[in-house]
Amino acid sequence: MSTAIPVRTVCPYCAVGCHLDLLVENGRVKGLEYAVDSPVNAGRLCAKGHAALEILYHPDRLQHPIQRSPSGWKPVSWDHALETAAEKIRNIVTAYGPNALAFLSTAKGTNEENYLVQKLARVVGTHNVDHCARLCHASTLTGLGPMLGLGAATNPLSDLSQSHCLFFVGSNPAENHPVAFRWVQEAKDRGARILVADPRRTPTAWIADLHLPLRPGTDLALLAAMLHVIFQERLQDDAFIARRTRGVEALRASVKHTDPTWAARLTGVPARDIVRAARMYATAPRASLIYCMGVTQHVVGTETVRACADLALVTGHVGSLGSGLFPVRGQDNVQGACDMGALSGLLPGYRPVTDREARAFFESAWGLPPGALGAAPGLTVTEMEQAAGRTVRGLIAIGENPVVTSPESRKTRESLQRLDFLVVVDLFMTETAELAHLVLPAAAWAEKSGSRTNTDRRVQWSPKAVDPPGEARPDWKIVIDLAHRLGLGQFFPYGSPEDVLEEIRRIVPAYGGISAGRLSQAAEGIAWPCPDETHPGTPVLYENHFATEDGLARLYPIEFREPPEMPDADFPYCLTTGRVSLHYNSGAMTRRSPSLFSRSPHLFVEIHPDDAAREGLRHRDRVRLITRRGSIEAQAHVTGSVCPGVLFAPFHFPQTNAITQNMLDPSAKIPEFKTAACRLEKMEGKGP
Amino acid sequence: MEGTVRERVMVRLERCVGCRSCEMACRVAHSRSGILRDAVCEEPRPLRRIFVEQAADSPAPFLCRHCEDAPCVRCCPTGALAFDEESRLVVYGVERCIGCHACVMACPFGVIQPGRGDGYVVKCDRCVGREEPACVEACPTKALVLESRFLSERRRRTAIQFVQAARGGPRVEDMLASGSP
Amino acid sequence: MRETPTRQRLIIDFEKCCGCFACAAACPEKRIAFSDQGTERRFSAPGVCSGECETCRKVCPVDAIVLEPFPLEDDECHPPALTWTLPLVRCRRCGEPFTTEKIRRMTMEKLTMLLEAPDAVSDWVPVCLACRRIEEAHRVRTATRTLPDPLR
Amino acid sequence: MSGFLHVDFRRCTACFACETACRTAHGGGLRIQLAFVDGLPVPLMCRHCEQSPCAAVCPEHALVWDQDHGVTLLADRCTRCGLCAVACPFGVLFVDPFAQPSVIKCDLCRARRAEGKRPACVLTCPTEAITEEPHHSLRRRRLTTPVFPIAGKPPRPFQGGASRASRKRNDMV
Repeated sequence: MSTAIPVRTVCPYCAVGCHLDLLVENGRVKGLEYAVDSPVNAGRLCAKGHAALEILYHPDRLQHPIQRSPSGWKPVSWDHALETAAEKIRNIVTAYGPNALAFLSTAKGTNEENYLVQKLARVVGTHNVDHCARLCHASTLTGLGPMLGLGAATNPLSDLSQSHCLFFVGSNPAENHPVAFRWVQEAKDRGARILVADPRRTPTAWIADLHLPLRPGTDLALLAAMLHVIFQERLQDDAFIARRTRGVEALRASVKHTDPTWAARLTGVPARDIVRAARMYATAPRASLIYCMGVTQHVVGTETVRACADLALVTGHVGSLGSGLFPVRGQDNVQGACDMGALSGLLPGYRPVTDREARAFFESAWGLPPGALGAAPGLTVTEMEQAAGRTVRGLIAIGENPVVTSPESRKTRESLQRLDFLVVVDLFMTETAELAHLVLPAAAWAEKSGSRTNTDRRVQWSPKAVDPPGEARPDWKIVIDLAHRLGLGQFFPYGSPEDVLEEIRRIVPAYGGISAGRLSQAAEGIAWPCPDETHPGTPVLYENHFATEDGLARLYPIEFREPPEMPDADFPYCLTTGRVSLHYNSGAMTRRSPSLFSRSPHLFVEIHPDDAAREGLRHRDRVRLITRRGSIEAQAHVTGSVCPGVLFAPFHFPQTNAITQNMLDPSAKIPEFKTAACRLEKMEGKGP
Repeated sequence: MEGTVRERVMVRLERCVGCRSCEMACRVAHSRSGILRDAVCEEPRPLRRIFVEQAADSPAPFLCRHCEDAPCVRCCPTGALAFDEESRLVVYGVERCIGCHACVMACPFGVIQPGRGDGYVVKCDRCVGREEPACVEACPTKALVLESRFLSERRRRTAIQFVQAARGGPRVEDMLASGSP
Repeated sequence: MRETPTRQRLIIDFEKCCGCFACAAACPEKRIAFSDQGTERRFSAPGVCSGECETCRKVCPVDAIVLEPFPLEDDECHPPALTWTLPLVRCRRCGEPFTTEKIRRMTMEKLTMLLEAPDAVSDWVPVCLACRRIEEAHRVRTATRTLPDPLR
Repeated sequence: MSGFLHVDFRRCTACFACETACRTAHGGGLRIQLAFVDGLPVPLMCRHCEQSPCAAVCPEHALVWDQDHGVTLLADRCTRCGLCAVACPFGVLFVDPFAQPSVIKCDLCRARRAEGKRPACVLTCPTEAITEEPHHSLRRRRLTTPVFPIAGKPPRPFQGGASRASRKRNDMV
């Protein structure tokens, strides 16, 4: 065997945190080896995990900083790039004040990088720092926070195999978290019942004992009806409710009239199935409720998340082995980015910006003068884009691609072009980078070390395997250098990610015992909260009390609201968007990985055979989708796996989000990605 | 194959105690020597066609049900497995078999297994040479019985329950709902 | 290859040749070529070839190639290059040409001899590779009743 | 090792891990492919038939079957004539006369197994749809088949009720 040494890294794609060993030989990654002894994935990898190497040495990787000039992109040195960035930022702050700046951190970065970005923003004087969790699980934070105390998964993913009933609401782990699906399959092998509520027959629904194909945007009605059945047939866990929750009467009153027949009319799911689903979930000795984008990406996202939590609490299926509530996070470190406070309204450790002691604590911890931190929350991702060019003059986007991921991308593109100064730090020349004034090359996941947190709160250390290509630098180094150039060097005395983690441990109580040394020993990482060095971590949350002030979970009443844009005469179909197993979020990495792109090269739209027949469409025909916000072209996929009247398109391609809605959830500010009234138009000629 | 219909083996789950005598008898019946003393040291070891599994807290024997519209028959690319109308059994023709194991993967009960030298796959052939299959003979608690006896037995017991109910015993619906066989 | 003292003349029995790739693949100097155009496979081979090499004759599964020594001096009458074509057969399901008629017949005969079951063999040989995979997947799914019916 | 890979396609979630793992392990070539029927996947690879049609039509007898390695290609005898590809009932054997290797088909990851590793697709399949050991997979299928047809009585999760001894004996098939 050659002298290649295996370096165990964490896969850069989804939030399961699979391990893969990179074979490194004299500074280059020669190949990939399976981490057979890893307790997380036991050597398993999905298609994206295998393709992770293809972006490391991709020819399009940005190798050196480039600056926009009249004659096109001009390569510049790092000093020149950082100097212009610092100077432009200083001008903006002096001219318009610190709140004219906005920072976009990345869920693909490590905990340390997210901590540094939000610290730089707050040290400069603004809370305008956000990241793409705003577009995925923001409603989990605003929904679960006040109810259970923390907006995170309550059990480790491996716990799913201990449940007798698994209820998936708007979640498709078979496709988006393939390796974690082994626990679900193991549960089914042991006789567990699988319930799936999803408008599509997704791979998760293939093995479901009961699939509830509900109309997009009506999850709230389904959950309300299930709660109605549970209360009516006295299937709730009265002991658990009395001992551990409060506010059950308001909930009981709110679901008094939401019987299954009412829900059947709204959701299109037969009432009999709703009753069976409620009984299956409630009577199972141990049951888990798993929800994802299908629940959170709505205008009623926060209420739907609360309905899920109500259902889990009322039936006592929280806080014990095999019984848990799982908001499945999408990206590899979106949980960590939220923990680190890269959110406009939250400081590290989920301490709200409006809380005076929290601000005082951070001002003293960071050595800022008292009153330096503003009291009002900053702008969220969607608000930043709307304010760009008006109140926001400068935007620093690290590893983010809002032109593809934000709704109404045409408006996003226009507003970003109005900015005085836009810096993008990324691996490739993404659609957003093309609009930037300055593009800095970043290091990929295997070219920087740092800690990342999975969807089940396990913090894992991913060491640096090789050096970045050309002059690319890790994000944490870029942020520290920029801070020094801005004269804020004394707030950023760090030499390596390990130093940053030491500060994080002091500031965020939940990460107290998570040191770099302990992490590299822990085979499957340490699950926060881990208050001190000796604490083994808490895989299962809320075993005896909740993280609220009085330790009790708070039940919220449910009131159903229709999705904002219902299908009507001239837009008869409901378009919903989502993920596919071969691509990843904005597609910046997966559309450049040959093994993935070759298998799924086109933007497609799934159409029910009856709808296709009515529109005169055949499989692979070119078709145009038109909504009130624009139109896109796609390839028609005629399949029986969507409900009649529902269309599905993945959002990994730049065009999709040109036609999605920009209505926001009032408290979570998360856009309504999942429903949009849409019309189909046949185009001549066969699809490619 | 004489043309008479050969009855299938049926299982009375409530009687099975998991002693696996049927497995032993099946191996011996399909061993080259046909007697236990020699079968034990034959190489390759004779394979069983019946599998007793511990399913949901009680043992249950699994054997080929000779389905009339069998997945194994439908998925065989060369037609080596066929449903024989006269004997109403699924019969395996090794000369047409290419050993692609499609049937092993398709059988929903997992009772067709790869053979070791005695044919490419091995499946219950309802003891071709015998009137009463080896497993039925060997079962101490009569959990494995032939089709006719099983059905007549079941009809008789249900009739008794109806008569008891008529005389004011437990109502039939309660018994059926409670799932007692 | 230097011009060796003896040369050989290729004589190919166009009736016997089944249109496989053996000779084209084996020829060290790649002088035998083939290409599929429309529903025909067009072969081309040199009329005369170098001295001792007998690769193509040895590899041909149906022994359709005969090599005769060819006097060196007689260089006025160069035997012409050989070109011949074989009809391709179309896949029963998708109509794409995928192999020659002779290869299909040869395969059918050999497999029927192997399995003594002409009807069994006849349902996969006339189908192209991609369609065989689709038909196998369909057969397996219909056999186990796991074909999906569209959501109502 | 039983000389073939048992595929339980009902467990397959179409995540393409096997295709990409196989490509990584062999450096190219589609030795395992997902065929789709109305959107549902069926993983297809060489079945290593014992009385294999491909071996029967091979003029040079370059394809041989044996218990541990299934149908293997003897590269030195192969003349790359392509007759085996036409004979394969499942269309999972490809011959490209001018490429190297020219016969592309599943070899049960012979190189990996020589180093004591498991085949790439078996190791990386998240739901263990592909296994080397058919008896394990068949036993699991028996355990997950609804045994009790009595209405409304779901099989309670298998708690391993049998004593360790009887289960041990049961494994020694």
